[in-house]
Amino acid sequence: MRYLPLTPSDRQAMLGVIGAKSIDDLFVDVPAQARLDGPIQGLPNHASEMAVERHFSELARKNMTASHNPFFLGAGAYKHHVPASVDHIIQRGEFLTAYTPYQPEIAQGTLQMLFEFQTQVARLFGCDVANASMYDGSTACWEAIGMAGRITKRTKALLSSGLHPHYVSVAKTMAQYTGDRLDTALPELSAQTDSARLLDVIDDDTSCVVVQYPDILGRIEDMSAIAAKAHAHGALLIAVVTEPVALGAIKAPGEMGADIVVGEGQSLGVGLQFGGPYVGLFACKEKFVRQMPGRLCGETVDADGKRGFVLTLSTREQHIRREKATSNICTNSGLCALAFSIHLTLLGEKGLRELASLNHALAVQAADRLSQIPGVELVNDSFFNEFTLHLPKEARPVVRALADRKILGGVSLGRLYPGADSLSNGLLVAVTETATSADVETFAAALQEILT
Amino acid sequence: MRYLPLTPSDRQAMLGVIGAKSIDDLFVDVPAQARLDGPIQGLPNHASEMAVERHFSELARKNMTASHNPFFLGAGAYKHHVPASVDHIIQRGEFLTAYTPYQPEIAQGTLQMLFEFQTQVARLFGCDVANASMYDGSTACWEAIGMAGRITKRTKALLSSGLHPHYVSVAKTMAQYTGDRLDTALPELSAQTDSARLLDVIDDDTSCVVVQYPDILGRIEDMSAIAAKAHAHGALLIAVVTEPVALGAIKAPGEMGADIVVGEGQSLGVGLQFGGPYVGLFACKEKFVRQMPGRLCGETVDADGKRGFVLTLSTREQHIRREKATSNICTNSGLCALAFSIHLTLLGEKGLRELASLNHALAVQAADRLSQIPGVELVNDSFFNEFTLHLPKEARPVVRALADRKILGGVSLGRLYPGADSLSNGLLVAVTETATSADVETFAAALQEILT
Amino acid sequence: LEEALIFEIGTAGTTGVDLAEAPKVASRLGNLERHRDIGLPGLSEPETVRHYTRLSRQNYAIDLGFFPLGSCTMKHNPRLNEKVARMAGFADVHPLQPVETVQGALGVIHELAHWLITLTGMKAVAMSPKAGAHGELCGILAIRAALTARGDARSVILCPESAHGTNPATAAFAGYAVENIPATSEGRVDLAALKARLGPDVAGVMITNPNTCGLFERDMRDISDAVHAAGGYVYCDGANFNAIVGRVRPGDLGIDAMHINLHKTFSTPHGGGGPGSGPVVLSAALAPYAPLPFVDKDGDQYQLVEEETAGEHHGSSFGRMVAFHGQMGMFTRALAYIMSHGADGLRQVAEDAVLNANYILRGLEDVLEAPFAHSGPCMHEALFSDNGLADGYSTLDIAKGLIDEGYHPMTVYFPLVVHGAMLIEPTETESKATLHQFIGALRSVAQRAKAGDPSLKSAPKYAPRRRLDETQAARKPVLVWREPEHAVAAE
Amino acid sequence: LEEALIFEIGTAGTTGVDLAEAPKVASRLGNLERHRDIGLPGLSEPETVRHYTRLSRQNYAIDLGFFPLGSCTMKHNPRLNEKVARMAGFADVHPLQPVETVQGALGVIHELAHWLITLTGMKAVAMSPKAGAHGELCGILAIRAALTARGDARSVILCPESAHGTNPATAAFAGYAVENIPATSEGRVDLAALKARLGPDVAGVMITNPNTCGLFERDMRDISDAVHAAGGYVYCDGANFNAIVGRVRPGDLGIDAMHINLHKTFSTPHGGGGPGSGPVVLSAALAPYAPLPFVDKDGDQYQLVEEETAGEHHGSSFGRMVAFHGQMGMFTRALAYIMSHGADGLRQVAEDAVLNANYILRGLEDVLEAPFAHSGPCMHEALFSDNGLADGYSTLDIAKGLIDEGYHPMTVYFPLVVHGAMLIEPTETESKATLHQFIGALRSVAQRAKAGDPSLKSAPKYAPRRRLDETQAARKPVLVWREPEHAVAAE
Repeated sequence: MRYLPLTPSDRQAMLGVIGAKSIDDLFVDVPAQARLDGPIQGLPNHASEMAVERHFSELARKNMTASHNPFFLGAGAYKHHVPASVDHIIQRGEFLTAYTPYQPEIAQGTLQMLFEFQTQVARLFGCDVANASMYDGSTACWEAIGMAGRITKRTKALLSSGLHPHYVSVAKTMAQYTGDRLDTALPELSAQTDSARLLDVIDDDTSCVVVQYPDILGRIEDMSAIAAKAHAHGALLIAVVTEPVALGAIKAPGEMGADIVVGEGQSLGVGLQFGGPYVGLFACKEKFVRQMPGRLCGETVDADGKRGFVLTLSTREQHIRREKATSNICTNSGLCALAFSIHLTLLGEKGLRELASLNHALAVQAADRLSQIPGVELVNDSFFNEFTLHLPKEARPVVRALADRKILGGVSLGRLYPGADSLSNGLLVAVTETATSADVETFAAALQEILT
Repeated sequence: MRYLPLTPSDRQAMLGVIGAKSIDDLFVDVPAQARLDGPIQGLPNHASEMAVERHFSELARKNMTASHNPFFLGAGAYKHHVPASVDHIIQRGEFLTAYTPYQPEIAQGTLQMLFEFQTQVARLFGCDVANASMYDGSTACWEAIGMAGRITKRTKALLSSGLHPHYVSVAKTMAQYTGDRLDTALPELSAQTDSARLLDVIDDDTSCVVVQYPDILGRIEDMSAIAAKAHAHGALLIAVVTEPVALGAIKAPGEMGADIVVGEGQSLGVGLQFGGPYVGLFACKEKFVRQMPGRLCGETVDADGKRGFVLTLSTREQHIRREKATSNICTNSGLCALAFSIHLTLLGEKGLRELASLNHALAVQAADRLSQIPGVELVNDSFFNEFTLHLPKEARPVVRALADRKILGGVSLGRLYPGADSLSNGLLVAVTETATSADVETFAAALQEILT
Repeated sequence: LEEALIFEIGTAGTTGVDLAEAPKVASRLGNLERHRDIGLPGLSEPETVRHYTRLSRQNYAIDLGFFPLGSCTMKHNPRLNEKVARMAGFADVHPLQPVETVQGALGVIHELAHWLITLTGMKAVAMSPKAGAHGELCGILAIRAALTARGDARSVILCPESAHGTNPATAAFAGYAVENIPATSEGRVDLAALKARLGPDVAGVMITNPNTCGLFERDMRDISDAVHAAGGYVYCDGANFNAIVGRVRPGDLGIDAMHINLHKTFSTPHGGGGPGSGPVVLSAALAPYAPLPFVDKDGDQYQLVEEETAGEHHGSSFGRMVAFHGQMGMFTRALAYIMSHGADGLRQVAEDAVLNANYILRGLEDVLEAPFAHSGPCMHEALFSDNGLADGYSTLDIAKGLIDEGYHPMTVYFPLVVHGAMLIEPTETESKATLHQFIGALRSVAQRAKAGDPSLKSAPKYAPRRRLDETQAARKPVLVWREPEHAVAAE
Repeated sequence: LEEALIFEIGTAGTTGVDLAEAPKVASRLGNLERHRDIGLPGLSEPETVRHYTRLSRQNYAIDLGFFPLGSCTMKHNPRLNEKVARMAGFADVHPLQPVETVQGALGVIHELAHWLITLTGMKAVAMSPKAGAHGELCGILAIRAALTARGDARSVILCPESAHGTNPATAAFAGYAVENIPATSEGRVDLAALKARLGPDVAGVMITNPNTCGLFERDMRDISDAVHAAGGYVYCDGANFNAIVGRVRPGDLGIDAMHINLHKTFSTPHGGGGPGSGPVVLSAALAPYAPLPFVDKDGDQYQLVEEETAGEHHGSSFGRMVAFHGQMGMFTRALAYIMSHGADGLRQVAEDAVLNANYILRGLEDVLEAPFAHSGPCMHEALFSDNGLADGYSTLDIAKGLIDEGYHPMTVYFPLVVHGAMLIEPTETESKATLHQFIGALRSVAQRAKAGDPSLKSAPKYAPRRRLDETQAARKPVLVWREPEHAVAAE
């Protein structure tokens, strides 16, 4: 077997050294009734690399890929073109097969990268500091709510109706156990968000207000007033960014007073990957740093006085604090953070701004084109690269009908909000630099045909 | 432009340091009438990575790939499964983007690998020594003929009719200019090779006899008698191996007395790649080493006495000897040699023998199945993983008809020997470990249908 | 050459990406156009590739050498798995595409689920947890949901002293008080003490088996029976499944929930700290509470059971743990690994892992104290203590000394039940020759620590950095780069 | 840690490949079954990956740092090109498939041919030569074929003293006598001397332009006219095309044939010494003699012109140079590179390459003698001599000293026309900051060589190896590994 270096004669020799007659002697502590005599039944034996590759090829061919079809899905996961050098670098064994950098002398590559990543994320979000990444945006969002609770010692969190429904679900799941109270609502298919509602209910029990920016329907709204009111009541503003490319075109949440900014970093470097692994981004004001969850990389010096980097503030973490830790998290999304950081380094300020402009311009053109279709209305006044259409009929079967024509035509709100009749005609359409005008035209023509 | 680090302000600053007013000042030596004022007309400007990738994707989709269709082509280029780790390793920047190892202190990676490669090739071919690779099998074959001429100081080379016709063509092209005389013939569609003819014509003018093993029709024949007769007349036996995997099952040419063994190494590690780059293998008896063309890597020690490797015997080469060099070659096929060497290391003796057994067994089964088709006859008595069928009609249109059914059903002798009527019904079929029994069945059924 | 930070070498005007020009449109950004600079440096592509290539060479990695990390299972990461995960049909598919367009992707999840269930002898598996600790949370939430469903609020989770820190942290997060279970002198759970503590307030126990001392919990079945009899559930930390895969099915030991670190047992790459993936297998008792979404098979078609469809046959789910469906990229890799080994190979994995660990134990026990070696063979990892080192010499010195010998240190100071613990896990993908060399190197370092060789105190000397000042880093944390206040003079 | 050879760590019984079991058949191997062992060691996959990963780290490479190699153009190798070359539609296609099934592959060849022809202003291009020297041979064979066709046997090829060694070697191979053309004190071809030598026995000249001193041959047009007037042809060694691409078309200079090193100007990776690719552009006079096969376009369909089809419209071809059609994998890479730059970007390539070289020339000419700097700017490379070094110190010492500074040495002792030559080509893909650092490092090493610093003699000290004994290697060549005669004692 190709991954196992021991030969039968090695095994014999080693058993001899150990003083065991057979391998079974080493499993003597397993209760007899739990010992299996041979390979587990009902499972195949080992397969050649060629056979495995062929099996996966066959499965892969059953999926409709984003690159080979007109593609307009978003809703928290965006298709962007990732430069080939990103994947090349993350596949270097020294990054791919390295361990968590607990031994900093031989992990400076990972550590310096994380320090650069933290700085990039903090700057992008307009915050003082950022951590070394979380599992994904949805768990980062929940961790931020928990962190706000620890800081404010309050348990009531107000969630904007524009927050991604999966993020809301994750928070609801967790809140069942922690005793947090969540105030949430369904979004409305209108150009306005529910910021009026939020402003109305912020009170002295509120730990935090959670606002997505741009929101689940693609709308962009100034969060400054919410920040001001929250701060006046001793509450925090948590901003959630699921499309970081937008921040090349619009103000950073930190500029508007957000205390914690979390996000999904998948857009840069990571790719769609059917939902994971992704990379959670987490940034905040400096004064809250000791309440942050997750790993942090910090600068220091070595015994020769040379600059170097280490994981730091680990007294917050589970392996030191055990049941008193700020989080049970033990893993970040290091390799995805690397991909994110490389992509952002390649883009730089100039490239990110150009990429954002390009996304926005193409989305504007597409929105105009699609809303020309009889019966189709554009819900948004404002948007970045994603917007909501109100269709004259239920959107979910329309999406399926488009798929039959090899068009991946957006995400129906029916999929995101099952059972919410008020939203079922909504279709979320994302347009990135990967969509050609021919793609838009194909999509528009098919949509018109399906709707009539 | 993404590959160019200089910014406009860098350029200005550097012109200042140089003391030039503009970039044109640096091109002052170009005659005015040859200077172009702007970008060359009729060519597009720079393109994004995404646009380039898309263009190639579109072109790639116009090709029928070997992996996704029943595939039976050989004739000097074989489809084998290459382990994923091979491609991973050759893409490491330290191998991929390294220079020719002229500075051995910082090129031990390439040099040790070449030393290992040379040893592997020499052992596989049953020879004393091997060089660090050639462009491909066809040029290696010609270089071997040239080398035999230098050793024997004779100019007449006898080429077996079983030598790949492209190899014969290359030799003919070169011989036009060197004054070598080549004695060659068309193969016959029979189980016997032309060794009787060759034995007959070896004489004291003969520099070498060139025999392919297995030959172009897949036949395997003992070369010992030819070697003996050649040696008796002071001539050399050059063996040509276009399918090195065969040597996991059959005797090495060196065992049968070959003085020089050359080959195409594409089968291991390299892949089909529409014909190139491939890797030429070149091995010989130790006594001829100073007449070898191409690079050689040798063992030595460094100033501390540690074992190390260097390019050696470069006094044979063009950069030292100029017009007196053994060859004008200045490049080997280093990265392909690395791929070959890794694949062979993964296989090892055990794996290569198993791979060869598997190829042969599948080929035997396929030959039996295909020759059951009415009117189809198996030409070969002996073969490794490739054999020749005699069809009841011209093979070339049959191959095209098979391609219309998405079956890549072998190489017609009409393609290899245009104009040779005696061969036009011949079809060369290669069967490797990548062909499933379903593939063979699909092929057989389609062939039968086309023939009736 | 030292590698500068991107902020020191990049500029805002440089980019390594070319883009098509944006069409001119009137912007609709809600009057929130960004005016301030972000402060992101750019590098051209050649500079970028070189920066990260050079950085990478400051790392140690499994591709470079042996990683004897107990409890962390650093094993070979096959490149086939990387290739498979990058097939467009998996890498380039959106999680919210209509299920009809992602049948192959759902098939991967379902096939992997089938393997995991069968290998563990359990009833169901929750695939979405994103890491081991996330999986622990999933298991504990399932226990909590099951107890809630029967109206039986309980408040305590029991953990052995030797547990991973994630265990108590997870239990605490789910609202439980955590109490320790003592260990026997043989490094195992004290069954009598456990039984004594069980009662109507105990929701369950969290056990690691094989445990973090590298020993199999001989009494596991009795533990499970006792916990069940007392109305609780048994959670098993699956970090050490590598030792028993294919030889023991946790379901046969009475376990109710166990996470599986795909990056440990099934070799998805650690990637310098993640991403991980932590599917949780569940017993029949807990299966009804598994989180959404999950994949089901209906005839030939795979279905994704989400919030809307769950009601019909999975109404007791405790909810959703993540956006989308989990770590697809890790599923493809793990499944490729599992299929490559097959049922026979996975059994061999456990055998070779245990054989290698015992080879190490035997090769070192005369120079390093092995506190539990007297009680029999270890499983997949060998545990040593710092007893017997010269005064002032510690496990840390041995660890740093190993770096100079060309190895990553073993796991140190864990588990807490042994003083100055050194936990060594060789895994099945190391050769006898590698183990032999490593034993020689560690013997030499251990002897220096016992002899009080002062040069050991300044190790590592041959690493990219000498010992780093972690105290300074924590006292005044510098977590982001800031422009030096006094700009350096121009070139 | 030293990395052993595979023969020292592998065994015949180990394999890193799993295969399906072979069906049982009666063998038909002509009674030539192999009985003797081959002697090939095998390694498991983990051992293999580690062996080659460790080996790779003994190499310097463009991904790690600057390669100032004159005449060898080591520039950034974009990973896009690697990705494109690996698309199944190109990598997984057999060269003898029916042309209907490889239209996209033929399209790549045809598109690249179009770019090469247009960029050079020539009539045709032979795509099949496998490297630069192979391309030279193609060009000289075309010249010979053209002369033969007009019944004008000629016997001499003229080369400048500064030519690459491949030039005379190639001409000799094609049966020509080689004669040198002297150079002027400005490092260029002596036009008067050349004209004086021309005559009915001269088949042609082989010129490198820009030449190997890094200078543009100002008289190129006059040289071409004179050669043509004398009935000969002009071959241009295209190794230095990087300096002029997009700014000068060789066809406008009267050149008849020029090879293009795709791995130099168009950035296909060197790969530690190959594979290269050397297409040859040809003037109208030589185009009819181009080798087979080549790609032609007939309406929408690409055709492959091979032996059988050539007769109709390409009957004068001098024949076939290789099996199959050339270096497809290099064509895809080069075309991706060319399209990425476009006509505007390629012009910028030449400008930046020349700008960078002049920046280096200016930064070093006060510490190293630059023999031709007085005559004006250089093109893409800067040439220095060893004049002025301390007694006993040579170019080699500077080269080895640079290694310790973290750089690959420049090209040394070439061209031969300058004593102790150092030829430095920065290329366009190096940043100003890199050049600045390099100039500083080389200045320091040069000053040590001028001062006679004895420590320089023992450089390199910080490389994987110290200076290697090349004499011993050549005196008694050890080209393959052999089992040590006395087996080492068992462990």
